[in-house]
Amino acid sequence: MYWTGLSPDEARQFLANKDKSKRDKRISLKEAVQKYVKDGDNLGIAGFVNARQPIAIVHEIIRQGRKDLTLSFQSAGLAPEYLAGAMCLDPAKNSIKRMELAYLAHEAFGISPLLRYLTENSLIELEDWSNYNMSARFKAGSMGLPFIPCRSPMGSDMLKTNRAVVQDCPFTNRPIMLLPASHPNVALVHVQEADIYGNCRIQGPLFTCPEIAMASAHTIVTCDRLIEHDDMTRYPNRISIPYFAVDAVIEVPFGAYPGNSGGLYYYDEKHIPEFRNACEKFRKGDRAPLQEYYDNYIFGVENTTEFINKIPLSQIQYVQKIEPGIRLDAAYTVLGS
Amino acid sequence: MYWTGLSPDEARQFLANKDKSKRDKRISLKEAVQKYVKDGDNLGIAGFVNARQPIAIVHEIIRQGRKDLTLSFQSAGLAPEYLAGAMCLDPAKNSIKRMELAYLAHEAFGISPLLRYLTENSLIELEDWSNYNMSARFKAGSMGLPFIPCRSPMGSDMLKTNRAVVQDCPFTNRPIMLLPASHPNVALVHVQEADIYGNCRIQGPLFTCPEIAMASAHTIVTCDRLIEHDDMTRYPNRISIPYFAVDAVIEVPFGAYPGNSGGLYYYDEKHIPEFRNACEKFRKGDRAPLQEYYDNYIFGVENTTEFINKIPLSQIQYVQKIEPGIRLDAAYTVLGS
Amino acid sequence: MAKYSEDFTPQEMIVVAGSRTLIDNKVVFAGTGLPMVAITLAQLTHGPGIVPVFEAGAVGPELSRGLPLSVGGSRTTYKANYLLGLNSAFELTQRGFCDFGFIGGAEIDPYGNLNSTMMGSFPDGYQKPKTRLPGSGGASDMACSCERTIIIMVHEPRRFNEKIDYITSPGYLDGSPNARWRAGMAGQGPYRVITTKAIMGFDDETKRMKLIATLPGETVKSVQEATGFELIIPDDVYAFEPPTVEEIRLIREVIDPKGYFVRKKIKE
Amino acid sequence: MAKYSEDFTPQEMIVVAGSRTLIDNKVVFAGTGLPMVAITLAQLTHGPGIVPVFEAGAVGPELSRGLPLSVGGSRTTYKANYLLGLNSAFELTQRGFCDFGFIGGAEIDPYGNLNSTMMGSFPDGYQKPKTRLPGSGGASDMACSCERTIIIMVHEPRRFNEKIDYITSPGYLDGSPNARWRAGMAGQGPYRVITTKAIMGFDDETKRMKLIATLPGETVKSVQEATGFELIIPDDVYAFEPPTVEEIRLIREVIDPKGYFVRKKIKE
Repeated sequence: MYWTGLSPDEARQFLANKDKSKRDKRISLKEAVQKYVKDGDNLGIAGFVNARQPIAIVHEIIRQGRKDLTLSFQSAGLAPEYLAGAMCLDPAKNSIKRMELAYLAHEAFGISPLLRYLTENSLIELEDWSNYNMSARFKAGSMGLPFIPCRSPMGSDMLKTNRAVVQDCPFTNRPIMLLPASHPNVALVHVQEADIYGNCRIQGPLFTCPEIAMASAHTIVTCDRLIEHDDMTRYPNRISIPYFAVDAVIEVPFGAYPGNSGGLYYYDEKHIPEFRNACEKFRKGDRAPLQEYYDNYIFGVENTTEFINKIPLSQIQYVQKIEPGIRLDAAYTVLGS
Repeated sequence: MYWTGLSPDEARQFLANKDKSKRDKRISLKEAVQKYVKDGDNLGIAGFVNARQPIAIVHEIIRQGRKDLTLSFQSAGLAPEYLAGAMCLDPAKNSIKRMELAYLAHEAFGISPLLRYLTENSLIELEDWSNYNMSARFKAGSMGLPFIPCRSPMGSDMLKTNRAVVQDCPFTNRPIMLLPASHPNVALVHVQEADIYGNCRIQGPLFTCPEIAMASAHTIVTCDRLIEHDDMTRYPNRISIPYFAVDAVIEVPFGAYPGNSGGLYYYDEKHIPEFRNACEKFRKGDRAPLQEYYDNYIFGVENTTEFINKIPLSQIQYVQKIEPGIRLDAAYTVLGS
Repeated sequence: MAKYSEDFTPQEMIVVAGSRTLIDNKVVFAGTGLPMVAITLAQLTHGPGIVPVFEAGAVGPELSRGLPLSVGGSRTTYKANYLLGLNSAFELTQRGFCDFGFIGGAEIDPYGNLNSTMMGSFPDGYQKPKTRLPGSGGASDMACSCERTIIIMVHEPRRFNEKIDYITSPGYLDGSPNARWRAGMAGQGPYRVITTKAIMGFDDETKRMKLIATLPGETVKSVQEATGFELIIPDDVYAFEPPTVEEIRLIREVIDPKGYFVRKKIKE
Repeated sequence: MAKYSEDFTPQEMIVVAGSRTLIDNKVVFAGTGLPMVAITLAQLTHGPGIVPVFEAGAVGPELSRGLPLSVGGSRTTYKANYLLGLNSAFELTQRGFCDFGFIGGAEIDPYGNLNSTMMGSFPDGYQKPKTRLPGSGGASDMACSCERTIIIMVHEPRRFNEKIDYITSPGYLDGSPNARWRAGMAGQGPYRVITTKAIMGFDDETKRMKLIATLPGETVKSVQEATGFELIIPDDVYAFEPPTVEEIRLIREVIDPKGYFVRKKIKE
């Protein structure tokens, strides 16, 4: 048995020694990535397909360059696609070594061109799981358990190459899967609202964000807006991630753009295909559009503010206008600077 | 291996065949107990010690009389104490056969006199677990898993008499406990707010209420107030128990009295000792005060309204006044009749 | 006005067939794309009480804010009756709360096993597939743990194979008695296969795929010719009732007016 | 005014000793009763950053709405920073988020194993105990999974036994090397035993209880006489600093003015 990221005993030890105090965790995104994301790390990517993907964090990682990464996620789209694109363009600066995944594609927007490119050319190593498997692996990690049982996908070929173990249940004598916990080195999480200590209030589906944050050794959170701590703790039942599971919190409006951040902005149905088409062209041998995309939107900017400034305002207003999600709780005060 | 309540495979089968439609589930408490609570059942008792205990449901069970019950709970106080008192007074009408428990007492109000009486006289069978164990056993049941692993209390004598199994983890080779799921026949749950379909919004600690409701074959919910369905679904992230896990919903104001219902009323520091002292006297050989308590407050009334009417209004107003919990979400409309 | 539509796409036909297969008041775990359209159509016709479940966390929402582009998007959450995350959705399913699940794949075998992971040689070629597909997502979990599954496929011979390259979502495995039970699964397995050409089920005994009905314009022969393995052809195969004018109107005007899913090429 | 109080109860002494043992900015899993008082006292003195965790679900609340009567009551929830249920609280602990846990018991052995389940013969007399106690509650989980535990006890010879009737909350088990690790536990085990007479710790080598400090009015001899097994008595045993006037004022006037916990007989 091998572990990627931390083993359960290492993860416990690491957390036991960690400073869990309630302190202001604001820091720049640049510093957060410098401090917490290392070459060779296992990164837990939060969100679901293209909703609340940690796009701002991933763009910053790409600007700084990180190598030999393992990416762990259930269903993701843009975040691993961006990292894959960076690897395709310059593997000496950014590279993915391995993915532990359930699904990488873009649902209505189409398949992932670069997953095809990287795997069909054997440039990365894969470990396939189901959505429930990856979710439950993060959950086991967040619970401090070395494994968690699961009934699916028993009978699937996934079990022939991944690390799941099938045993007979000692109580029912029927076979059951045991999934090893996942403890990424760093969780990359985007939420709508956080306070300066790192408490997060997620609107809409939680996906696997709390589990990933609590399973990982470190957690970087970007939020569309920072709110007053008192407004956060006024509704303690609505806090999705407690502050002591978070190491760095950065206010990055549109930090999940061009994906969906429930209650704030919908998928950008123009920009996602723009990026995906450049990836598809790369897969088919035309490198230029992808290089141009990165030069323009990632390497050519300092941060997400500059990235968003390159998108026509009307396009941004449109994704805000059509966002149909539950509006955020009325009770908050945006934190002044 | 034996199962109390339903085995995991029976519980799955039962639920697969069950009507999960969204329908008005209002019914009288009398009918709900008649319909769902049978002699010999395993009852999952929600709440925690004397907070949100299903007192109204338990009083109705006692009025109707049920025998050979198994009670499953983590930490409870008044609910099992009331059932124990009924058994002490007339075991031909009400009886407990077995308890699967972590703790039965009343914290600041003292130990459970009738747990001592029943066990020291060997009148019931016990299976001891920890709070986390019982909580995790309900959780395994709610997750559709036959067991769940757990690290505590490894090394304890509890493992010598309960059904936990210790195995070496196939990933770390360290020993770990496996806890069998608990699937009670009926969950007894009190919440602050529900809608007519059974959706529940719990305020304050959830205890293990969602897990017990979702693990059980049937669930009876009493609520301090019914609210409009639209007010419930306006905040879907705050729904703690979904309607399809609930079979019957009954509006019973003060359904957890004399215990605490967060945001509505605090512990009654007069009435709880009044009852507990009667129990203590029974344990020491004086039966009359307990008989009198039951004749007055349980058998002498038809329902919780009549029970509450026997408490001085000033005493009720006081437990409302001193309740310090988070006030309930402002956005609700109490459902008219 | 005629009762039946005379102008519909294969995708619309699948949606209509999927919708009619659903039963009112049942809990249906919705995959992305056509299943969402089919569920909404059923809700607007014979099944107003159908309860949709989305793997990202939303349970029982109203689907009245536009067709979701993703099972994790905001449009799945409006007036939901429960809203946590992936673990809670799959736990509900494992527990037995989901009566039906809608799944798909790139490749299917006679026992309803589906491949949505890779084309190529497995296990030796796993790290260098001929074609890499998106992966399981939640389909394999739904295949195992929903009480019954409804499979949606494009009907082409290369997708219907006696042996598939990789079992992502288990059906009846090798078709042996109680194969699913013995493997440890919770649900009963595939119920219907709905394609662009036919409605199929599975033989009670052998668990092999059998033809139930041919879709408009198809015959038993044309369906068999489009299938890469031999179908069981019972005597009572019937012609499926074509989409009604009203069903097509609902799909085009109410449910998917932008044609996100029903006018696109079906995705693998 | 004198620095030290000259009038305090044994319960108040325990609270002060417990408070002083806590370290600022650490996460402390709070048992019912005296531990809650000790945590609040520490927050009001040297440890404003201490984060209390309650097993019923509340994490990091402000304890400013009156002393909780229960770890599940409403007074534990005010401005909490996380608020789910028992599973989440114990999972946090198992994961390693809780630095200290405060537990108690009716009976303790030299290795810090505690009994809060039953007096009598075990296992044969399990279903007919001599005295039945309330049961584990969350104490055994805290004993296993908090990084360190602080034990609070009434100091009487009958409660300190070489062999206890039932191990509810494991300490160092039989004291053999790595006994806790080999048993599968996550936390490091007992750190201090705070009683009405002394502060004790555990020998690094043998894991047996050793005296660290005597409380006001006690001597090494009086402590040993009140202990039903032999304590390790190092050379550097010291007299614990008595409660200050300010500590006692805070307990009586601010934290527990009704005397729920500090003026009552200590519960088993």
